[in-house]
Amino acid sequence: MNFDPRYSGRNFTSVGTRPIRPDGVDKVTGRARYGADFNMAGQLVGRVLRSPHAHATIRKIDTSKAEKLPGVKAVITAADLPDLTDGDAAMYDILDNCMARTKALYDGHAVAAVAAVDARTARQALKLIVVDYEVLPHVTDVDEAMKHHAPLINDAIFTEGLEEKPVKPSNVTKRSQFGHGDVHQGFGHADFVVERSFKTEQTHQGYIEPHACVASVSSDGTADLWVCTQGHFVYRQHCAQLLGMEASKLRVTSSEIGGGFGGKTHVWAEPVALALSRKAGRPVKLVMTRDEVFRASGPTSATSIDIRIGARKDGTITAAEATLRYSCGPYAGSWAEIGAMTAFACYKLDNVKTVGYEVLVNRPKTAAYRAPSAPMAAFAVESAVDELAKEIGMDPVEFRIRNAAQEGTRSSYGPVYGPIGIGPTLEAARSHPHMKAPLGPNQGRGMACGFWFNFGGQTCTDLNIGMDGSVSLAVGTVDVGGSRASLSLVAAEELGIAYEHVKAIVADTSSLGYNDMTDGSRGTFSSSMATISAARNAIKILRERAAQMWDISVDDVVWEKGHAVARGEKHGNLGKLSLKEIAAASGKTGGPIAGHSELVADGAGVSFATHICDIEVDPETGATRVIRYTVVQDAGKAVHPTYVEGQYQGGAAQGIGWALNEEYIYGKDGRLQNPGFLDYRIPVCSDLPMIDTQILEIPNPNHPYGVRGVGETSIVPPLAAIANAVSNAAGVRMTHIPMSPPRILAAIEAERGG
Amino acid sequence: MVEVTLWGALGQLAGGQSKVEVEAKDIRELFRKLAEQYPAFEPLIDRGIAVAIDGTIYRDTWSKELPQGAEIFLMPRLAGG
Amino acid sequence: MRYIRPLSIEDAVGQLAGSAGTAAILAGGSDLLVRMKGGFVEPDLIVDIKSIAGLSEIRETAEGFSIGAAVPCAVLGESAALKKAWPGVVEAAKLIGSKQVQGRCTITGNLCNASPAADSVPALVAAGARASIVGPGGRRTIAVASVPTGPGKTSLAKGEIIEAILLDKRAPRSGDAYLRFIPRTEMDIAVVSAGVNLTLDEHGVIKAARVALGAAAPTVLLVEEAAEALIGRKLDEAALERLAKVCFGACRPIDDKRGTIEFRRKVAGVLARRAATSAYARAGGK
Amino acid sequence: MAGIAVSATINGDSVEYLCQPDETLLDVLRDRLGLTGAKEGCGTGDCGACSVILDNRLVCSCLVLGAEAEGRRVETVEGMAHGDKLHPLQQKFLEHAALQCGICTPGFLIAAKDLLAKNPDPTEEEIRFGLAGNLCRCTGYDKIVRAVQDAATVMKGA
Repeated sequence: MNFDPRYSGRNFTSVGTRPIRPDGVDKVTGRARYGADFNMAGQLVGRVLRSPHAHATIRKIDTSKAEKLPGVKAVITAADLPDLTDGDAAMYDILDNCMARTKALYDGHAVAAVAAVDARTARQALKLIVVDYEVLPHVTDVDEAMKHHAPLINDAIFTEGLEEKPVKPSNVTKRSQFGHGDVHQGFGHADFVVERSFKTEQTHQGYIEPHACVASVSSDGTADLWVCTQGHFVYRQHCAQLLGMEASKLRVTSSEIGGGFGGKTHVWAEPVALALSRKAGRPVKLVMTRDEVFRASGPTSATSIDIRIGARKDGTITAAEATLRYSCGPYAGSWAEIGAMTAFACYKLDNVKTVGYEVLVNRPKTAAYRAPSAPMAAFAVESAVDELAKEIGMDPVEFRIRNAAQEGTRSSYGPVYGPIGIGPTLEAARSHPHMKAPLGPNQGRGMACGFWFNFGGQTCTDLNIGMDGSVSLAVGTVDVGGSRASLSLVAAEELGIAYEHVKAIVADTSSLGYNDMTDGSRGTFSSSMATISAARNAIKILRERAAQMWDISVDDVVWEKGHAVARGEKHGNLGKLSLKEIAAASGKTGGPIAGHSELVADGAGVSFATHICDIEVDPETGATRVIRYTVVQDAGKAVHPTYVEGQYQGGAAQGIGWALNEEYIYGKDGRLQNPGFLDYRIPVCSDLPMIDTQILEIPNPNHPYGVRGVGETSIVPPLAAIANAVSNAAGVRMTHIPMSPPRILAAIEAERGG
Repeated sequence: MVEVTLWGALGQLAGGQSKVEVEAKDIRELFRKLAEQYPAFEPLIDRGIAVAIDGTIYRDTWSKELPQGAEIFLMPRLAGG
Repeated sequence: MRYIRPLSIEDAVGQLAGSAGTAAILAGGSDLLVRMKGGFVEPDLIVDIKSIAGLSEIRETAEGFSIGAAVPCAVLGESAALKKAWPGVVEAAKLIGSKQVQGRCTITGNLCNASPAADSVPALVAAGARASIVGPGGRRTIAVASVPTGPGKTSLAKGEIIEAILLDKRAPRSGDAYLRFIPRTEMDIAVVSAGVNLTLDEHGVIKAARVALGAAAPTVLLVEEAAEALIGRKLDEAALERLAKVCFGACRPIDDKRGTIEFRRKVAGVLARRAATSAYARAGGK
Repeated sequence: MAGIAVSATINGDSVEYLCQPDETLLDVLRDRLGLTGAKEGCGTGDCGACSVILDNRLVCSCLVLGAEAEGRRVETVEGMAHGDKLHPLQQKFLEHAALQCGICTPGFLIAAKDLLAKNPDPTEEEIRFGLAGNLCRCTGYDKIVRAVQDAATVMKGA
């Protein structure tokens, strides 16, 4: 049956309500099992030896002493993970990142691993492994890495995307360009031009749960992997490929996940745990320490961005240009490309040009972090937009409204927009009471907009109706923040039954077809589409069974509010059959009733948000305090509004941390100096005010209920909104994120001293 | 025949053109024809290309039809968080 | 590795003095366990002093207060008498770590950890606190300021244990205060800090003053010149300006992941001024 | 290395276990007693996910040695509900959706329980500072603070 994903417009019964989530009780009683909460009989403890050098050739690894230590059951190096990637460059990078092959490319890069009977023995074994390094010059700063004399991280990299093929290798892996019109001409029409350079430091997703897995490989080549991940099907594919297994022989079960935000979309420890288990012949549990999470998982890019925007006196932007340099870690990526696409996406521009450079540095391999690459670009652009408004003498909200993209606008990344929500979020922000709240001394207000694409993707869902009429829903998209509640609401809505009768679970990779991972704000968007489709397939069967029970044609049976209803004059006396009644009879009418769906959810619909915040700055110390914060964002349709609010608030809080205090600090030796929550300072409860939210609902035309993804966009505006507020409070333009107190105080002093 | 707009990097591989004409009824055929006409595209198609049809971005629906006169825009396939 | 829980201070001292390898004293454990977790220390002997009689008590005596080495900082905040007499010491102790850490950490441990950024130490030094030490050679009492000798180093000899921190009985018209700068509102290590202890005469003129800075030098810094800037005056704007300037000049901080030299110097002055204002008000100055 | 024999009361039950001298109370709870409600987010006392109450004091169980629990009372999240009746804090966390991923939730519940035991009528600021030792990366704390406020109201009325 062909599924029609178009928005139909309907009145909702379940969708839009706020019931308690199905996994809630387990999570408040300590019963829910996360990555490290699972154990297998006879399991060993795995631990990883990591490079203390930012850049070094590995001459030799001697594991003999470690192997002889009593209690050590396996020691592995890159030799135990042979290259089976068959020319797939991206997979080779993943393999090399899991276990360094010829060079250690960053402080924390895995070089060997052990499995032993207990943690103490494993720790001792690591100390007995002798690695002979030849230390090489390193580079950790994105701008330094682009200089021609910079240490070369990979001499096989020649910059892609240049007019002429380069003859010398470079740390710049790719140049990309977007835009339209003629910026040179556009700047010619401008009365005011703002030109500035910005920098943002590297940040980490900062999920509270470290990476953890338990791997068990049997001698017959089958394996089980229990792991915290945003995508167990993707992990299965990657692990199977790297270990030379058939995917179907590796069953991956996703644990409850203690936060991901993009950071649990890559494999790091999992192939290592499987390789250890394969060698030891026993299950291996591998849990990263917090130090390892910071040093050796996947933070976001550090960036350096130049912006130039010109406008006429009347407030019309005539041209906009950006050059964006994003660090990728030591492996090729496309992070600047995304920044270049999103930078000016909020605006209607006749002349726009963005250029991105992907830059290799001796830092961990960059991974996605909530709307990856967009917050940094938005920080630079929205700061410059604010400054331009000021120069023209226009209110910053009015200036943005005047230049906001709308339906029919050619986006800065290429295509023409359909119906979009940037205008409405700006209008809502303009009339929000926050805008009129009084400001005290040393307080400033700032606002900014943000854009994110949102994804859909491959999705597979099973809906089974029990004999008692209750419904089990098995989905393959990992629930990172309440999607089992929203999907249960959707199933209840479509079937016309109560939410309480639906129980949603995340199924393992052997129980369901492939699902993309929970990224790109796709969890609820795509799985709700698949759930609707599965429910409709089940309804078709329910109607057939009702038709059998009544002995009439299925064409005369319709589904209304959880009941089969007979239509037509002849059947006027048949009344209704409830889902429960049909389910009870199912054994005699053809067996179990189920609905299945496999689809590609596409047309996720782009997402916009506008944030407003008030910041107080202590002019004597540069300390900041967030006084008020408001998020306005389009959700298409909020399936479970409380969890939508939660996404808005959580993204804002992460953005606040990024804007004010979070950063990777590298020493001159290329080693990370703050790999812990003490000095990598994520916001604590007393740092934040209540975060006000306003959900707009502009239906997505490509989803039956109008749903859009909501998870990521909320982290895009905060960096800029806070920078604008600090600028208004302290009278200085901040161009370096995070705006830590020393940076703010230095800027204030520079302004005072001239 | 549909007109397809290429993004920067793709345009360079097509000899500096920003738009190309292709005879294709859906995304699958579009990618096949593009790979035939421009063999240099193949690794990029393998890596992932998204297609925006009248502003809606399709990353995976290769069966999606390409309506006559629609604006068809090729974009890099992105990662999310 | 051995873990022991002696019941007397003599036994503890004997065990420490007689231990062959590395030995560590465990009171609150909020520094020791972190260092063990990070693999920085692997003691052969852990001596848990919490079961030693008297070490978990705050005693008020004719001379003042004796705060046992195993008293968690949370308990300091619950002692009304101590809070009234030495509010600056208590507020400094209450700033160490989170509520969770407060239930465990001790000011003695904070002192012996010998971090230049320790929160309670500048307040204790400003208060003129002393440490009562028991060792193989008997008891001795030294100024708190002479316990830390450099980052991570103390003047304690092998086998010596600080039994208690001693604070004097409060003179009338006295007040102390401690302030630190951290980027967040909680959970951080001080970037720089200031403790100020004042005693006034009946006219509100400062007759005794001690000013100590934290995270401004390898060990806590008692700034004599700052005290001189205050003594003999009321706390007017000129005195405050002079105080800030002296503190700015007295700092010998470093650039590190938590702050720059320039930032620490400036903020040291700001904090000293603010702490002095608060101490002055607590002493009844107007 | 010989194990240390420890007797403690955990969630009201007498428990005996053997542990190594460098083993933390968190390790003991999770790996020896199967009480995995307390989580290890950092192992250094910076995140509060392993919070437990030890003789009426809120502590990070990662900063307590297993051996130190001898003769003491330990309360973990597993002991908060009475039978099938949730503690008001647990109920309010559910109603307010004060959890997204839920990894920090056990620590927050224990810390909030300790907070309300000592201060039954806290202001928003007191709640925020009282819970500052517990990191949450998902919620922005808004709904957590509201849940604690609501639970305080309910508990006062009870």
